[in-house]
Amino acid sequence: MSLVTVTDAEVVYRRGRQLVRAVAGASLSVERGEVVGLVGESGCGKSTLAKAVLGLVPLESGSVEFEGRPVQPLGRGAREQGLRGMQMVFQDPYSSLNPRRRVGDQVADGIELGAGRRLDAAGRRRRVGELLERVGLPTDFARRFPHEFSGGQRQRIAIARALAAEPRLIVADEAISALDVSAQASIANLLASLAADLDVGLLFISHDLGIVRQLSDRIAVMYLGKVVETGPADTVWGSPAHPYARALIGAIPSLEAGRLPDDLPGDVPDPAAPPTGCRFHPRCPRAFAPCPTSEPSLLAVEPGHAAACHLHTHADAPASDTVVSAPRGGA
Amino acid sequence: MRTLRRVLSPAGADAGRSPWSRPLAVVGAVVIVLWVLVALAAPLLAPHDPNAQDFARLQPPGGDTLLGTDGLGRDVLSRILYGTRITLPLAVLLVVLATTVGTVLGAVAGYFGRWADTVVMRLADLVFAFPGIILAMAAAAALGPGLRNAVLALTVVMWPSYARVVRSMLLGLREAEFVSATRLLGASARRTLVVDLRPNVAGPVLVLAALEVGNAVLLLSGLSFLGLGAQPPDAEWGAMVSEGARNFDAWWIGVFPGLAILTVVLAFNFLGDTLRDALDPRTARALGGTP
Amino acid sequence: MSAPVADPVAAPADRRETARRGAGLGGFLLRRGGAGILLVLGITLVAFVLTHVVPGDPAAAALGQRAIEDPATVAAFRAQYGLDDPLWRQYVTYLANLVHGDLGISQQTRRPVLTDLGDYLPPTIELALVAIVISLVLGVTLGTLAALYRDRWPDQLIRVVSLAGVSVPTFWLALTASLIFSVRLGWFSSTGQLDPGYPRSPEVTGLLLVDSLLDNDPFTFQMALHHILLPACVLAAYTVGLITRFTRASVLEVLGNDYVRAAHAKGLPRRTVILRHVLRPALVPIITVSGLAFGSLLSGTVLVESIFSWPGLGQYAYKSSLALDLPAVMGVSITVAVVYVVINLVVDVLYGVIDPRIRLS
Amino acid sequence: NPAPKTSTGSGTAGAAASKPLVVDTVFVLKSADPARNYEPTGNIVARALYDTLVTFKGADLKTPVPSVATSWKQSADGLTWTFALDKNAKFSDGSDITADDVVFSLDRVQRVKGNPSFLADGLTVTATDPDTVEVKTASYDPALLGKLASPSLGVVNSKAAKAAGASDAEDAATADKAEDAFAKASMGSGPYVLESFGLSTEVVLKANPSYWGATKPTYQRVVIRNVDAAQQKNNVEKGESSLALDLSPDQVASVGSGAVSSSVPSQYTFYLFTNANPSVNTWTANPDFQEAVRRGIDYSGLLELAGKGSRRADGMVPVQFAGSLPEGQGPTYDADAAKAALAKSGYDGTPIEVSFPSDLTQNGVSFTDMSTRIAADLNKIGIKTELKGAPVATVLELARGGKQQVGVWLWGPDFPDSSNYLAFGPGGIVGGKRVNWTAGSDPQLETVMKQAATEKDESKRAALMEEFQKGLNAGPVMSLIQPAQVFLASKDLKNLSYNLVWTVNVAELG
Amino acid sequence: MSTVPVTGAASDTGAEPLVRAEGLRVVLPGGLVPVDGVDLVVRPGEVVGVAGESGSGKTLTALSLFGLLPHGARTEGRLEVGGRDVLRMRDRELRSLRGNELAMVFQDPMTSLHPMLTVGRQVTEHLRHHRRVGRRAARERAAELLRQVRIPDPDRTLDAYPHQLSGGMRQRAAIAVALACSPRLLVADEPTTALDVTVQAGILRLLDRLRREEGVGILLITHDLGVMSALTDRLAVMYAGRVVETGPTAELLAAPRHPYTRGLLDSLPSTDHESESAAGAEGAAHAPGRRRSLTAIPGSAPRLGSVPAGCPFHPRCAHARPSCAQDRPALLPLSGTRRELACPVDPFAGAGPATARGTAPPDHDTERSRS
Ligand SMILES: Nc1ncnc2c1ncn2[C@@H]1O[C@H](COP(=O)(O)OP(=O)(O)OP(=O)(O)O)[C@@H](O)[C@H]1O
Ligand SMILES: Nc1ncnc2c1ncn2[C@@H]1O[C@H](COP(=O)(O)OP(=O)(O)OP(=O)(O)O)[C@@H](O)[C@H]1O
Ligand SMILES: [Mg+2]
Ligand SMILES: [Mg+2]
Ligand code: NI
Repeated sequence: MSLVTVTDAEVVYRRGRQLVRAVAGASLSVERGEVVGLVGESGCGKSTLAKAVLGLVPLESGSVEFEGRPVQPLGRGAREQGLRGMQMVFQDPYSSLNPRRRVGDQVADGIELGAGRRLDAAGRRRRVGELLERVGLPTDFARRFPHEFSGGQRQRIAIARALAAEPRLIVADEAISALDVSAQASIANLLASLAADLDVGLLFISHDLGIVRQLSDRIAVMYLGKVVETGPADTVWGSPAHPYARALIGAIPSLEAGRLPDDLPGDVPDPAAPPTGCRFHPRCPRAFAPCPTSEPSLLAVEPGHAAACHLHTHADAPASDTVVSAPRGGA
Repeated sequence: MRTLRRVLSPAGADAGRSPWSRPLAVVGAVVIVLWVLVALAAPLLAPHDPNAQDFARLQPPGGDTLLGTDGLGRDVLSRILYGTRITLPLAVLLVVLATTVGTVLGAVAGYFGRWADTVVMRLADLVFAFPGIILAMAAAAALGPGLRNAVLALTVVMWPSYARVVRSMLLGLREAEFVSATRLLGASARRTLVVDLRPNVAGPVLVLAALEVGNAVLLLSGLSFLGLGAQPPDAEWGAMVSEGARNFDAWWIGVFPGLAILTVVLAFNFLGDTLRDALDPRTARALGGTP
Repeated sequence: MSAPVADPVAAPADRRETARRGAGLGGFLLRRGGAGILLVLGITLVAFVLTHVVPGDPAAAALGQRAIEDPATVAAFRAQYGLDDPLWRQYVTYLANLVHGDLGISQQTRRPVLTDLGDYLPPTIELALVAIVISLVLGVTLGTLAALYRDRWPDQLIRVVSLAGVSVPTFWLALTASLIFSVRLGWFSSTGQLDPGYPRSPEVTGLLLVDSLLDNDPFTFQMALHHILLPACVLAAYTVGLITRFTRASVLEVLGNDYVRAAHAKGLPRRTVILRHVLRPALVPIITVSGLAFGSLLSGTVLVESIFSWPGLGQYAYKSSLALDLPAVMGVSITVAVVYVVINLVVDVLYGVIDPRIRLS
Repeated sequence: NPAPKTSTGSGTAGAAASKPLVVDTVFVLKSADPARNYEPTGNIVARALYDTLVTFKGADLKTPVPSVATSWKQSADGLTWTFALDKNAKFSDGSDITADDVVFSLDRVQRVKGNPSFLADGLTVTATDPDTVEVKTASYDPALLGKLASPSLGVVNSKAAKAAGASDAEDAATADKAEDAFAKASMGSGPYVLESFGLSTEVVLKANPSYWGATKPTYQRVVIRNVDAAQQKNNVEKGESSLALDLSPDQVASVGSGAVSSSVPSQYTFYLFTNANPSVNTWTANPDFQEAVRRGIDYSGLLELAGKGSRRADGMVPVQFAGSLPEGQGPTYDADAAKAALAKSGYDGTPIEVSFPSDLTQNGVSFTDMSTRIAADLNKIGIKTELKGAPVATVLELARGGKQQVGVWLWGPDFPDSSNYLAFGPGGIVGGKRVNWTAGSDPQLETVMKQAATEKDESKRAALMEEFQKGLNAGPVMSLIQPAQVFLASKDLKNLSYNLVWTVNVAELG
Repeated sequence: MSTVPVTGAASDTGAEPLVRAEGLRVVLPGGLVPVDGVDLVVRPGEVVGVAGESGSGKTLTALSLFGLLPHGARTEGRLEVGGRDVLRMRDRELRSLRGNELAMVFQDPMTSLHPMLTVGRQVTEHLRHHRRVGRRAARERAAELLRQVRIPDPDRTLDAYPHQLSGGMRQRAAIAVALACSPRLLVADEPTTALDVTVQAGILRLLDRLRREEGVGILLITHDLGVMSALTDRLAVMYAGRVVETGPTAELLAAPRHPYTRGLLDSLPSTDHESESAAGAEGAAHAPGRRRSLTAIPGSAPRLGSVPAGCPFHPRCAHARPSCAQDRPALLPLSGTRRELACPVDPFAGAGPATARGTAPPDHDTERSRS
């Protein structure tokens, strides 16, 4: 049994009279100790999917199960204890900590509420200290306020708070994208090592495929509310099965001097009015007959590697040797 | 003072300069302190009994009565000094009441949203759209006239502004990631509101309330001016201005108490405006700089 | 009484939200109309209950000392105003009449409340309009100057002036201004709208300044201006301060935006940048406060009108509420509510005019 | 360059001769319809627009003089009056005044149930011929002529009025629709006709070009305008207005050179009562306590407040009327006597509520000041007070319910006759209802009242009224002062006199 | 301050520099110095990059070229644009320079375009001001510009408001605004940071074409070294308001000499497909522990106002010596190269490329910049 399983989840926002299907039937799973990277362009529904996993937004259809129990949307009351094993690290280290409460108190919330441990003041202080050290901060930071810290330090504190709840799953939504390059590396490392050491599942969301690939065991690529490809990190990176994943990888500027990244024309369409058929077809360089009309489903290309693309299911797909070869071939 | 500074500083720490480095704030604070001292020491400072009708009527300023006497032969200066004991505490009381009611309702509206929000905000609209004078009048008539009832009436008039501020603050805070974070940790909505959000709202609301004392003085003295507030023989400033407005020849009866109101309100506004600058992240951000 | 001003900074976002939610102008107006009707209903209910729980008797105020002791006269009076019906029935009757545009008869003036309002509202609106124009012109100019000279002496000076504006008790200012400018210096008249016995221009809008211009009568216009200036300035003191402060904050905030920097980077003249790129977005919160300020001006007239013998709604409201003149009180309340709704509507429309993002398609 | 409107002969640039008479007053005005008007400002207007059967000249209220009626006589039983109408009398539209017009006018006043209706209550008016009117009263009414002089009973052009929707039928209270019409054009025979009527701004009158009376008014135009009391002085001093009616004696303590002030006692009596019902308050119902109050008020201090021209009201009846108590006969201030009386009453220091109408100022004397001073006086002799001011509508309701412990009020005469003041006796509309001085509680005084109401001989009646007031002065009703009516007029205004009923007759001014 | 030949002096093009900054300092009202001695040269057709972490002073450096520093801030040193001294210019002169010879593209197209004015207006207003062209001509030029930056349907876009465009289109529009008066120098402050990578690629291609086809000189500011290597000819790396290392991009990235530059490169995830493909080919999915970790620079960048004395990087530097804490290192040319370095220790002198980095590619950038 997976730690968390998302099956055909659908999340709909209301924007005036328009319905925005921000997540339009996405499936995903995360195992204990596994790092799953979720990538995709801005607005494709990554955050929404993350929120759906945690029950921060209600599902329109589909299901999310955590350790076998269905995730209830977070309502007025307190979250049931079993679900407190899911924690989140947010994008903005400035707004994810309460500016008016001491760092230690906020971490202590995690101990008391999240893990449900009733400790005396000294015990709590000790535990907070441990947690801060675990994320690489001195113990005496507990008495300070968030504004005294840099972005990276804040993110560590947020991680400490999440850890305090003794989670089995951590969802990190763009947890490093607001940070400096060098801080990014250290926070990413911290998250990945925690996942390994504590046997925690990590859903790592980022638009930076480079980092995701480096950290994750598996990658899921999202486009316009759907997961279009999932597979082992290096497989997806090395031989992307979906033209979108390919384009995404190709667009990353490399450190090889003078090489301009590949251009993918067009923008992500408005999720309120998605294209028919395959959602990617208007931008797809390899679109063919069935793409505008029929929506491909996520099917295994090889064991553990699945893609939602007609190219793999239709015999009459235009042949291309580049599908499984190096993505930069066309540059 | 320490707490005030703390309240003001954290979030936008690097933005605002300390309000105490601004001369206006200092002037305001000094004037307020002076008036508070006057209120405390009125019996010592006042040269005469404020209600004794001992003097010749309508004496112009000078002589034994520094600021002249009113239509009943009372010493205007003494009445102004004693007036602090009516105006200041009641203004504070009014602000406290309005803030409490407004904050609670605003918090409920902002945090719970939906029908609670609708109900509270419609009520606020109602008050905004309702002529305050009629409300005050009705309260004065229903509860019996008097400043205490005027305070109650004005509470009804004033709470919506706080409710709106608190609501809009909470609308933002509710979506803040740190709230989601504690909710995920298992905090109930009530705990979130009380433990997490209270300190965030309390600071700005306290400051806002502090600045509103000036406004409260204006409202209260306005009601008294209309005859719906202070009861004789109380030496209330607005009521004194109202008496002065009857006879332009005896200008001193109304002009001096009006100046007293002006200085008190101005002092609160001097202080408040500077505090607001230090507080309001929008202004603070604007202070960040451009050509 | 200057009604407390709500947090105008928070408001635009709310409005944007509401405006966006709307689907088209029709739906928007419909929703606004519905909300307005609800508001008016609420107002009538509150006014109704308030004026009834008050332990006075309107007959006592409306009838003379002798007539009040004459049972026949009192009975006729009570019958005429339906005061003997049960409360709920009085309310239902009132609402039924209201639907037909009948606001009842004032017990004080014995005229239809609608007629009274037709007489008293225009002078007040005129006063408030002149005041708001003064406030906007002065406030926006001073506020912009203050923002541009941030922390230098013009800013400090303007700050003191604007704070003085919001701190000065209107009723006292009315008294002092009248004492100085009218009694001592004789520069302004502080009695009524025109010189005694001077005929009003033919009524078109009810606003003397406008009507006299429509009548092509600059002399009357000049006279009306001479009479309105002092009370309008007194009334405007508070709003000038308010608008100055908001303009300053708003302009400062806009100045911090990248697009202003971008405009400077394009080499546009300073004036163009300020007028075109800065003031326009800065106007959004200013419009909100001005809307609210207009409301507070209307209630401020209660304090000012009697000193200047201005025949407006403020005096009418004051007198009718003292006299527990129920139909008049209800009429005033409804009028103020309608003005409130209209102002909000105007403010919303202005948002659309200024900000294409909010513009209704 | 624009020229001011000249058609109306007004504006800022009028020649001195055509300058209108501008009267500044705080409007107490509800209607242009005489049958519905009963307020001071309305009386000024109605006096100028509508002639009555009889009237008064100048300040005098004791001798009625002919107006529409040239002569009248009283029947032996005193119940029937016959008036012979002036044959020359004409309405402003040129038509003759007939007896039918008079009958219509008086019937209408009675039946529209307006504020002045009580003036015509119980009258049966008939036209015996086109120039004779007969008025029957239900009971003997010594005040009839005075009442008939009230501008509310002015003679209305019945044809024009009926055309405008007026009715004198029994159901006139609902059937009469002419009130608006009266605000558009006057339908009377007075020295002036209505030019414009603004309920809260100004009333403009212009001289009736075909006025039938002997003396034509001097001013071609009269503007009566609503001006805040504080501003009136300034307006007269600057020459913007000719006459101010609402100044306080304080304001005219010094006046500029262009203006003259005069003050005389007004028609109003300020009084105080202590509730005679022990269940409302045991102390105020206690005669010794009442005595303490009566002797404890420093009347000279109140007079000082009311200023020059005001007068101690020894009894309730104002000095202008026959039957007013001669000076010095009222109760006097004596702190020691008051303290003794208070001690005798056993007063225990419970605060006594002193109610007053807080929004009322009469002749520049505010009830707030007056009550504050009284409270201070009472405090001096040892009575604790609590001042309770409230708007008239509220506080009057309490008073009429007899719930005020101590009330400070004023009374203005409804018609120029002392019989008005019988209301203050036990069981009267004031004495009974407000003071809870119930009928039967002072039989001796009540006998005097009955006699005074029916006595036909004027001097005997006056004596009875004096006796009545002496009785009052021993009871719970205490007359305080008569404030001063102050006039501030421009120097060139002549023939100014104060009439209790209509304040000033603008047609008399020269 | 450096007295040796300024940055880029070694550039072999003889063209007159568009910008020349020497010892540029920005002093804020509080006395803080966010930009402390920056030397820069940009020539026509050349793309010069300024890299550095957040707060290192990149934006302020760019803004100082325009005289658009924050309220109360002061500029010191020498700063010439088109041979004229900007620091001594009057406001009028400066304004005639801005938008005309010198144009700027900001980081966030959401905020740098005026939300209440149409795109057309924003493209044409300074054109009409500087060039005194008529309304119609300006509009035609604007449409042409939009076409040039590859905006589909230029005519409709001219009448659109920024919020009606997507992020990529908005940035293209912003570039069109910058190009309206055919400036000779374009300053682009993180022009792609706010955009998705797929959109970024398009913008980078657009900038590249501009430089090649129009000969526009570009000062490109970004913290993304990948973007730098794609586009720039020369690169300056800033740390805490100072330039710590400069040189031709390819050379510099291939063999960084300053410990900070090297740390920066090491902390980046590898994007090099081939070097990883062997590992990837093993193909065993779900194998925890297979993850690679990144190498981070210890500590965090100093805050303005608490910049350490001496070499600002020394507290985080593994190679620091005691002298690093005292003496402020000058930016000195490295002999035999076209590079300059502000590190007296120079621990990587002669060392190979940074970890996980392939060998330095052949020096083909000059070839491209001449094409
Ligand atoms: N509260 C909301 N109401 C309406 N629409 C929303 C809401 N939140 C998100 N959306 C829309 O849903 C879509 C997906 O948003 P989401 O935030 O999940 O994207 P994302 O992949 O996280 O993007 P980013 O990389 O920018 O964070 C977007 O089109 C967004 O506009
Ligand atoms: N208006 C200002 N007032 C005070 N300090 C400022 C101002 N603008 C910038 N700074 C400070 O100057 C330093 C350099 O800022 P700058 O914006 O140039 O950095 P940057 O390298 O562009 O960073 P980023 O990558 O975040 O854009 C920072 O520490 C910043 O806090
Ligand atoms: Mg997101
Ligand atoms: Mg920057
Ligand atoms: Ni007010």
